[in-house]
Amino acid sequence: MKIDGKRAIWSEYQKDIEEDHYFYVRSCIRQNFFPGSEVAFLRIMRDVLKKDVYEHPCHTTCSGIGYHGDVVPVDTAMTVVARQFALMTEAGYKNYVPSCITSFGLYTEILETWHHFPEVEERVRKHLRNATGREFNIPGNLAHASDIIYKFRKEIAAKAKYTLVNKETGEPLKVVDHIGCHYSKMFPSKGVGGAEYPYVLAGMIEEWGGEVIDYPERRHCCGFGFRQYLVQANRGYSVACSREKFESMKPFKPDMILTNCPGCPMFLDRWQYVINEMEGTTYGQNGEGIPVFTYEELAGLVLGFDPWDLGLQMHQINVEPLLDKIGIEYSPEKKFSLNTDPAVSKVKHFAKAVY
Amino acid sequence: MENLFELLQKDIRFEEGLNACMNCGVCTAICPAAEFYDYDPRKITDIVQTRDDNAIMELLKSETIWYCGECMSCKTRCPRGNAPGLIIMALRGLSQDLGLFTESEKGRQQLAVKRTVGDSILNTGYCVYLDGITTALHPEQGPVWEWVQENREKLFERLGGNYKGDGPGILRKIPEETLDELKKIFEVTGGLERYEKIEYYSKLKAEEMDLDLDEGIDNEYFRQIYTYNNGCHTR
Amino acid sequence: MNKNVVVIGAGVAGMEAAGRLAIAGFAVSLIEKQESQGGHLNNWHQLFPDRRDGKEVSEYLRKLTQNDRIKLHTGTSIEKINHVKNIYAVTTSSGEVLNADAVVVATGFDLFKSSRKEEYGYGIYDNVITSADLEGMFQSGKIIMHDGRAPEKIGIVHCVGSRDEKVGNLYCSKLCCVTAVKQAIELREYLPASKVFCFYMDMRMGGSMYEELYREAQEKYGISFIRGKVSEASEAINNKIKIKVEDTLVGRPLKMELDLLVLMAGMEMSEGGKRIAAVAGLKTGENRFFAVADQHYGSNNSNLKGIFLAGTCVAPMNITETISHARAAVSEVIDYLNSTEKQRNG
Amino acid sequence: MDKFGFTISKGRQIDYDLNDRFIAEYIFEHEPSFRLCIECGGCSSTCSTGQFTLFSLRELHILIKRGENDKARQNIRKCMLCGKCMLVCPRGVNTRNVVLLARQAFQKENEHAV
Repeated sequence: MKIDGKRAIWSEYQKDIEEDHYFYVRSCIRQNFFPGSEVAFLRIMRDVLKKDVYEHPCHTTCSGIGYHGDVVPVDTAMTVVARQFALMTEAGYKNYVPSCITSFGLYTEILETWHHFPEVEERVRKHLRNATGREFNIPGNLAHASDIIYKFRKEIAAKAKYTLVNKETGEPLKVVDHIGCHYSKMFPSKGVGGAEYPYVLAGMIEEWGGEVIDYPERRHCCGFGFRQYLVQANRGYSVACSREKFESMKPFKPDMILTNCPGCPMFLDRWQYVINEMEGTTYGQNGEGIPVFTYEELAGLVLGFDPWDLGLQMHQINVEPLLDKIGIEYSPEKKFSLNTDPAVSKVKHFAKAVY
Repeated sequence: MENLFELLQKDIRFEEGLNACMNCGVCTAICPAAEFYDYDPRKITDIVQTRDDNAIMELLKSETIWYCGECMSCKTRCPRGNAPGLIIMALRGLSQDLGLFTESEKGRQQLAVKRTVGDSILNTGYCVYLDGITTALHPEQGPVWEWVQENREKLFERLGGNYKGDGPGILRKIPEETLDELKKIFEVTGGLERYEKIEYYSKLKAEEMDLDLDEGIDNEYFRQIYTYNNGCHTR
Repeated sequence: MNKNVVVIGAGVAGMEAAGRLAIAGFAVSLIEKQESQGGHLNNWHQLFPDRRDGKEVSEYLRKLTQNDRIKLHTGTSIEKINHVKNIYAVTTSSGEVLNADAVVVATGFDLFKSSRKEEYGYGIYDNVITSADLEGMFQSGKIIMHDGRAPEKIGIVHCVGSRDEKVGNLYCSKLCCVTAVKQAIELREYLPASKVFCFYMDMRMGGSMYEELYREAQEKYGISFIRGKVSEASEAINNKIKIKVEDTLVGRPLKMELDLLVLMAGMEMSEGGKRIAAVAGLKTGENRFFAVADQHYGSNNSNLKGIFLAGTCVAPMNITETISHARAAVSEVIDYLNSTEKQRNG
Repeated sequence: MDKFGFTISKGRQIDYDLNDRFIAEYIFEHEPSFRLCIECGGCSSTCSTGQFTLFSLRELHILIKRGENDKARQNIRKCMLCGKCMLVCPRGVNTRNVVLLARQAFQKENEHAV
């Protein structure tokens, strides 16, 4: 592997990401499965980086899962998205930041469609007017939340308490990155690093001291496939896709998997449990599976946030062996504690605060 | 009456997705679904570009159009700039609008998607919402999810969520006025009509199959489509 | 006739044109930006379809251009081309101004930069090489993988940079299919224990004796042909290359691990040609090669009177076609100079 | 598994490296013209069996070459050995003999197994 070849490609796919004043929209899946990640995003942006991030109480799902589950027609999805843009416009923001990759893909697809077919945009404007009386501006900048963390990866590194290094051996941790399909496969130029060698997560790993592992099925889908997971009868496909990835990454002995999509970390985490139950196979070096992280969880960890404030207790795969490997301090007995700890006050105000 | 190809052409995704296919197979080679299903996006693209209405009719009734996972890996690679994934979305839309989706085992599952994700959008403002993600429907979520579900109020409080609360934040309650706006959007853009068609044709099919189908997910037809797999989807 | 002609580019087309113009009695300035003449031919070991040594053709061209009427300017590029009446003033990088009654542009082609097909990992994965790299290996007599060992299982990918909207090249480069077949045969000769697979979309064996070579590749050398465009290559932990392709004639995806993957790079308008187009005001066509006045009977004529086109600067061509095209350009130059002479006299 | 309501799907890719191509090798050895196929489909378009069933002689040839022996075995008896395919083959492949040899090879395999 020649890293210079990758660097040449990475340098060709840099995207404009704004410095400040973001309109943040949440992800359906992440709110349910990774609430700590969205809290961590706001803590990092507001407390650590002192940025202005606004969340509108009346924003909704973008309808993306319904759209890709094919029950929501394209005009409906476009108009739901147009309403989100209207909220942004009304709040006086221009920089749109979705937490979800499927949303990011849908927003990108819609903006591209409107660009090529202005009559579709006009039709959607009419729909929105008829349904809600709202008007909207197209975002000046569209960046996924992982793009934002990527942009500030050096600032985060400068304030980091930990690095992605095995504290016993001093070796960098081997990190596998998994990019959500809808991040850049549809529109390679919209993703940091493009579609074939996305750099958005690799950049964080490099900056925070880890070693990026490239394995043959790196680009393969986790297997969500919307209806392929949503309906139980189809889940054999979904788990088989993840299994293919685990088998392919196995010889590289990864310490962890880093993701930027809502579904992928959940599937890559849960399918390890299911494969173990069904076939008895355990992936990973410690006999306890390969821990899977979101980029905010990882950023939070290197910044020294408490692992249980980040919601790592909601993972099926135990994260403790990895925390020990890095040397991250944590309290084992607090993992499943539900008590309102002083720590909670740190995170609690992010539930409601609109800055 | 318009032919099926013309109906497909009305879908903007079909227009974006189909230029001209030279059957190179680059899409099928990379397609996760082609690996696990008897599915070949190349062939589907080739069939629709023939404009053969009989062949398109077969597709609309087939299992094959329901195998795609919409990851869009095909679009990255196609040397002719096609997007078989978008073509599939147009075919699925038309299959539902014409009531042909109930002809196939995989197509019938659309009612399950509608009654879970589809209804969740209008009822909660989220595609999926904690209370609906039960371990009964999702046993693969594992023991950790049982713990999450059992302790969800305290856990989300502890993690800084706003479960069912007012104002912004994680899993907040979406205001009634907002849900009304969503419903209105679905009404004027054909979203509700799509939902109604899925319900209508599924009811017909349920009668034909002699399965009980009433509201919600606790009925024979829902259970059947949600769990049944004839095991013949891989060649 | 005491006329001067400037020929730009001393590859196959430029050398042939210069040689023929000199024989016809013109004074020729042959300009080449590289340090030596010969163009891509210098890098080619054996030629298709008859497998003759490329040096033999080079030798023919070298002899042809050894003519007192030809002045060769190597290491020289063109800065400006000004047109005054019937004279072209060609300014070279050495500051010289050459007055020409006619100009022949023979700037040739560049090989497609295979790293642009990112999914094949050229420049990233150690054992992915191009057809040109392989030709270099044939010249050195050492066909080896990154670790110095001989490969046993080799894949050849057709249409890299051709017939591909993703890289902006809609056209067929025409010669990669036969190059693939030729190189596959050579690989089997150098490495008799090896297995060679060609991944193709269509076998475009349109030249004289090409189809026969294809047949020989199957019959005598046991080379496997699989119809499908390779979708991606990746590197396994043992440095082998894994590929994904659809075996389209069965309709199923196929995966395979290879020791070496060879990319058949297509042909593109050369960077030098683009520069000449800009400084001379020559038009280029949809495929970025020089636009010809008429596809059927004016393929040597540009949009400018007195500037003629020869060889692969107008479209992909093999050596036979390039030489014929260059001779046709010479014939056009002669007609043109005769007619301008008549006008002046008349 | 009952616990989850589904099993893990099996892949249907042709895994070239795992496949055994002994049938193909046997045919190459005894009928070298087998190498000459250009997969034009002339044989399957004229094939009597192919007119009435899903049998494709062209596909059968490829399956054998890829080592997809199980798939080939399922179809090898469908050919009626009429030989019309030989008349149309532009490369002069002895297609009929290819089928006969494939059957022989499968037969030998069975004997070995016994």
